Amino acid sequence: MSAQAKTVRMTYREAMRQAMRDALRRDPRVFLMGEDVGRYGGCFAVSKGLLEEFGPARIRDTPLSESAFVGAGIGAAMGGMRPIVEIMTVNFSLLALDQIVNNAAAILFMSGGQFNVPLVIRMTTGAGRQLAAQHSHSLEGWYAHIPGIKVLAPATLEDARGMLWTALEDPDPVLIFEHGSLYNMEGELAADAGAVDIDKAVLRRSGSDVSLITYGGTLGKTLAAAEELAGAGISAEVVDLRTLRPLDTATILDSVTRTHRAVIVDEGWRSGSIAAEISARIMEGAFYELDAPVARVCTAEAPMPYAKHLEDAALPQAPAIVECVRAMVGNRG
Amino acid sequence: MSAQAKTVRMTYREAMRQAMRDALRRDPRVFLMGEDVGRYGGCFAVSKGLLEEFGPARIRDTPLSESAFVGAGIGAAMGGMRPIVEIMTVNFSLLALDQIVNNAAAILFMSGGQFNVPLVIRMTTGAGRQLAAQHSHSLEGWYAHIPGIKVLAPATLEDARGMLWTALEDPDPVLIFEHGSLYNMEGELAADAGAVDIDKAVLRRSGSDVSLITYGGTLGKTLAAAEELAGAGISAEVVDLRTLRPLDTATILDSVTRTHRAVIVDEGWRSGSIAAEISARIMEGAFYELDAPVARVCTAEAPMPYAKHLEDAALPQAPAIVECVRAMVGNRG
Amino acid sequence: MAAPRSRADDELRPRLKREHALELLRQMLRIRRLEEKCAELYSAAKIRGFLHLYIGEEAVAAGAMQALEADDAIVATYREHGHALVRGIPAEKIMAELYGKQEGCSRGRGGSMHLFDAATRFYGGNAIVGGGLPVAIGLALADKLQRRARVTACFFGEGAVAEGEFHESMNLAALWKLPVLFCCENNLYAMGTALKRSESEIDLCLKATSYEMPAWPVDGMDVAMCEAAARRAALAVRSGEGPCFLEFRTYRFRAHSMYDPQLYRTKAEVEEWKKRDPIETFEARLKEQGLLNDAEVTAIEAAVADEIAKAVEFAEAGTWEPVESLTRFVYSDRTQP
Amino acid sequence: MAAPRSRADDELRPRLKREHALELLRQMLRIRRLEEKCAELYSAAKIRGFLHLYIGEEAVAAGAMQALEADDAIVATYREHGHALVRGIPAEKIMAELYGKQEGCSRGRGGSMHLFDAATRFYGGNAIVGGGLPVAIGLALADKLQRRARVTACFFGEGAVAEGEFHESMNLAALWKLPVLFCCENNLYAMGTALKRSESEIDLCLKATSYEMPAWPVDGMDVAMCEAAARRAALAVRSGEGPCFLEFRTYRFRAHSMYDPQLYRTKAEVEEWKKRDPIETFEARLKEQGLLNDAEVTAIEAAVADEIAKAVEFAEAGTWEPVESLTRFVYSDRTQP
Ligand SMILES: Cc1ncc(C[n+]2csc(CCOP(=O)(O)OP(=O)(O)O)c2C)c(N)n1
Ligand SMILES: Cc1ncc(C[n+]2csc(CCOP(=O)(O)OP(=O)(O)O)c2C)c(N)n1
Ligand SMILES: [Mg+2]
Ligand SMILES: [Mg+2]
Repeated sequence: MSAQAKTVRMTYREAMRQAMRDALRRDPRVFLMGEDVGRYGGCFAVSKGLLEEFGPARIRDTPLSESAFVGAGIGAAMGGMRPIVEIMTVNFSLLALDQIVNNAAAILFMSGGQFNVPLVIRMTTGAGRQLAAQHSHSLEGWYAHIPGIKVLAPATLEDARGMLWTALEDPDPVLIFEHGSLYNMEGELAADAGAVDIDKAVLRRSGSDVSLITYGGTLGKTLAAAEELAGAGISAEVVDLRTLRPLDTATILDSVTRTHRAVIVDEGWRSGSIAAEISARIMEGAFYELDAPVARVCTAEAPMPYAKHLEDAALPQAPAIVECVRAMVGNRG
Repeated sequence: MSAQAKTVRMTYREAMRQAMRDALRRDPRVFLMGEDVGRYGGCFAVSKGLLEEFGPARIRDTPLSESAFVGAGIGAAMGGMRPIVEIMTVNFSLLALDQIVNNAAAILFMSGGQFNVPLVIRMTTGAGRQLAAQHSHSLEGWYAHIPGIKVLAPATLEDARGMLWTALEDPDPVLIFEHGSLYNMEGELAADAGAVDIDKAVLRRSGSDVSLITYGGTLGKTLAAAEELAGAGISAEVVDLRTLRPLDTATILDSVTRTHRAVIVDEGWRSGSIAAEISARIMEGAFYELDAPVARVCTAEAPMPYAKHLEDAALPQAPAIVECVRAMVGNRG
Repeated sequence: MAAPRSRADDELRPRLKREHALELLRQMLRIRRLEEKCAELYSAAKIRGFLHLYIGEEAVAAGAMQALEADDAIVATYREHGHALVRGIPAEKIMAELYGKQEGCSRGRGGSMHLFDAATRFYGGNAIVGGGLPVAIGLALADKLQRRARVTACFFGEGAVAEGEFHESMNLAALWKLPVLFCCENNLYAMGTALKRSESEIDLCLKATSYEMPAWPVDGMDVAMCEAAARRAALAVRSGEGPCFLEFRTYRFRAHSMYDPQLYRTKAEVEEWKKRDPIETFEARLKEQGLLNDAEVTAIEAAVADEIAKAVEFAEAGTWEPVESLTRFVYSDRTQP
Repeated sequence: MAAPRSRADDELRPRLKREHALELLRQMLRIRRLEEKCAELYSAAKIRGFLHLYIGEEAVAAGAMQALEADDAIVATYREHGHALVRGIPAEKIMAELYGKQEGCSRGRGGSMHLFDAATRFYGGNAIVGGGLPVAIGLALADKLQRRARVTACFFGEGAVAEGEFHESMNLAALWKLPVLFCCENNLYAMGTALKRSESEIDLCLKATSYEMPAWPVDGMDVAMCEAAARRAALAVRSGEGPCFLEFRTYRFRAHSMYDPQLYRTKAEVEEWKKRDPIETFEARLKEQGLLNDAEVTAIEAAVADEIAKAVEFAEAGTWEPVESLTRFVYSDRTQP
């Protein structure tokens, strides 16, 4: 965005809301459906005000029936609508997983290309607010295992504002994971911000000693770590994956080929994480470029504890990233 | 097993059935519950005859209510029983995933160690029988992402016979994945076969040029590939993981440290597979031992097609393993 | 209690026009003969995977489908050959699908359990029990939001009633007054599990009542009754009164799928039900009423046999999708709108 | 329709013994004062995460819990402070849990939504709506299989009725005649969603009827009624007649959780319900009947205040679990049987 461009200050939450408002105004086929998206104003206030503007037919409060209303989104999409289904948090999406895996992701293929499912599912993900074991999952990397769906993780205002647009134009099901800790993040956004591509990872910071690869809720911590590393004379590049399925392998390999080292930062549990997939892809595509084994900074493999100090210890934090990189690169300070 | 030991000939299905019969006789707290385990004799005839021997209180046919009967297994386990819950196939387990992730895997932790869940869940997994997109998943590697559960994949008669025993003695939830293509596999089993450990991967074949790492339904194909490679002068070691969570990293690294090369064979979809996790662990633990990047032979990233030739093409097959190893090792023949 | 059985049902039977009666008979015969052929082809290993036959239940699909218009939608289960055929998917495309050929209605990717057809708005073929219901809700929601007076007919077995998704869907449909026609095919068994072993309350219409949804039981062995009930229900649904639930009481004459020793029921029970064979009884009734003669039956049978033979020929002549296109349609071709 | 309201309910009220009446009042007050303190501590950032208060609904837990024996089991939701407290988890262990201290009843790992206690067979504290029901079924199944005449009481909000798991569990319990006491706390809202916007049929007892399960509504603002209904139901459940469903009609006076502008209901509606405050009305009635005087109220309040103050002290003095044990109890310690 050019320095002259007019910007407005807003939160990630507002950017997301604007994106929805925009979509609802632009396309009469778009509607929003989910628990408490209407009268309550959205569990995290993302959809606040939309009911008043668009009415209950298009801002539909649902009963607590995750499987049915996600499935209804699939059917409505096939019936010519462009539904945005909000699942309050990723934890509850487990109740709708059959619909996502066995219908949304499979119908186009099973039907030999006859029926596509232009459905967008939004959900909050992640920990950090002491919500304990059943409300703190980061399963976006897990979802990225499923062929047939796309998985987005907007980490910036631009992406919060723009990814929904692109997702709604996609003929196939797209899942958008919004990290709960981002909603209050404030920043400047181009007044005319609109659709963004969802195919490319981007460098949020350039560097030459190590590639820090991350997405979503851990981007901020990773950037903080890079800043601290810079102070110690280590130049870290930060790759924001943005889309977890399909992964932009080219950008990852390109970065690693330049830095020769990589650390993946991921709020998912370590074993079977998207971080493992990225490590494997670097193994397969840039093995001979590596000066050191790729490392991962992930969440401890435990259900999330309630107590703050334990939750903090369980999650990837900037100091752990810094330490991991220092061990890999050697002290330069 | 010593050469003198008395053996009996049986199928994997019978070994599994004997394991259940044995458990039911040994421990009055054990019962079996699932769809059609009783009167129908089990969808894959595994539980045939058990209803007659143990009666309907212990061999419980359930309604089509995956979430409720899996959850009931959790409750019954906490109530002092040792339930074996059968989910007909892994595909239907998606309907019970909330119970597995948010209750079975989390209650011990959430309760601060007060309530453990000694539950065993058995399910059929895998493709190869033209059952198409909704009945052909291999999600055991995906389940291995969840802390709090253990994930077993018996690939041999011994393990089919013995893993259930050990699983039932485990204080925590254990998921056993039985590949559908194995039920008819016949072989010799020690007449007194019993419990086996579930902590260790094992070498099913020793070799020095490359480690082929696999488990469950692809063990046979991998052994066939190793045999073919032997003919071409390439000595392949075959590691059967047996347990996917927790992974026996030591055995994997030990093998790779000797062979300096590894190919992981896994019926899961490639991205986010357990194969990725293994690749990442080798990266982290044996990077400097590697003569070549670790490779993966996985299932094509698509819902499973019905047509036989397409299904065959989608799945990992012995020729693809051979080709992958040849490319890595170079031709020796 | 369930809505009282309407008199209209009984009154309709004698009023069946001759051509229409023959058409119903023909449709049932098409299903029966197609599936008999399928069983044969399964033994010959031409068809693989799971194959669930509808034999014995033909009256339900043949009757209910009469109530649907061309732009209505259908969602069905893995036991859907009959629905697909009566709905209008050509027998040859169905047979080619069962062969796994790319000329099949799902390009050979779906097989028996996943017949799809955009032309007739046939949305599968779902192999997850209960999995089709939420999708049907959504199709109906799209119609409601777009103010189209269409019906979405959703077929499922009585086994699905135990699934949570059934209840969530029933509630959502009734709450939002969606134009869904729930067609429960109660054949008394879910694989080997008798209804009384899977439901504490076996009057399934009571489930609908607990959602304030109109519901009534239908004799699923009587094609005229099936049609009448479906017409009545579809009329209500189409006119915006909200969803309806029909419980078709029927029976499957064959195994659940191809391997099934049927230990869970007696031969005598099956024989008892076979006396109510929907095709034989209907034929007999039509003859009794002088609406049908032997020559006509022979002619219909011949035409059906011909159709099936051609379908098999078509499937045999079909081609295999190139392996190179294996991952096509995981996502839409970018050319797609 | 729902089972007719029993006369026993109305007859019981006057027969309340004085000590018992005071005990009921005391239990309700314990909940109220504990939670008022929680709200305060939340503002002071001593308690974090989600905090769901039960204020207004105290009669349900206080009343229903009277029907349970020491070896019965309880499964509850994230709104479970009241149930935990009346069941017998010491206030100090609850408060320490809310603080996240290792002296808490779940070692500080569960927090407000996950109170657990083996000693009182309190199986949580489940934060997935509907997620506790299958577990309750299983606990009851274990009792049935082991021929123990125990009851498992399962508490959940009316919002759970829309979840598939509710229906699967109701059916399973009724089908297998399991000793489960389903306690539906109908406070009319699930977060911001009014019952009439989430259920097509709002008479919740009809849901139970569709499983052939006895069910009746209870005035959830009247602690004596709550007790009476629970006793009657628990008696039936314990004697092996199978599950019972109680719909407690109640109201939450506070926000759903701590942040909630309550746009979905009017102040007037809340005020109307507050006139039926279960504590105030019960106190007034007891006084009217001469069973209670001001001095006694003061004494009870003082004792409760003391208990709560001690609980806060205990929590404040509590310690943090060492970070090193973060992954402990992901799996059982191997020493465990
Ligand atoms: C969720 C789920 N669980 C289990 C199965 C396995 N299964 C396939 S068909 C069937 C029986 C279904 O019975 P019903 O719904 O009555 O239909 P019918 O086969 O009698 O037509 C079962 C258990 C499945 N396909 N989906
Ligand atoms: C499966 C699931 N979906 C959504 C939520 C988010 N949520 C938490 S409480 C709640 C409302 C539940 O209402 P109700 O069951 O009536 O209980 P109440 O809070 O009124 O006691 C919702 C939607 C959840 N916890 N679980
Ligand atoms: Mg059936
Ligand atoms: Mg409520």
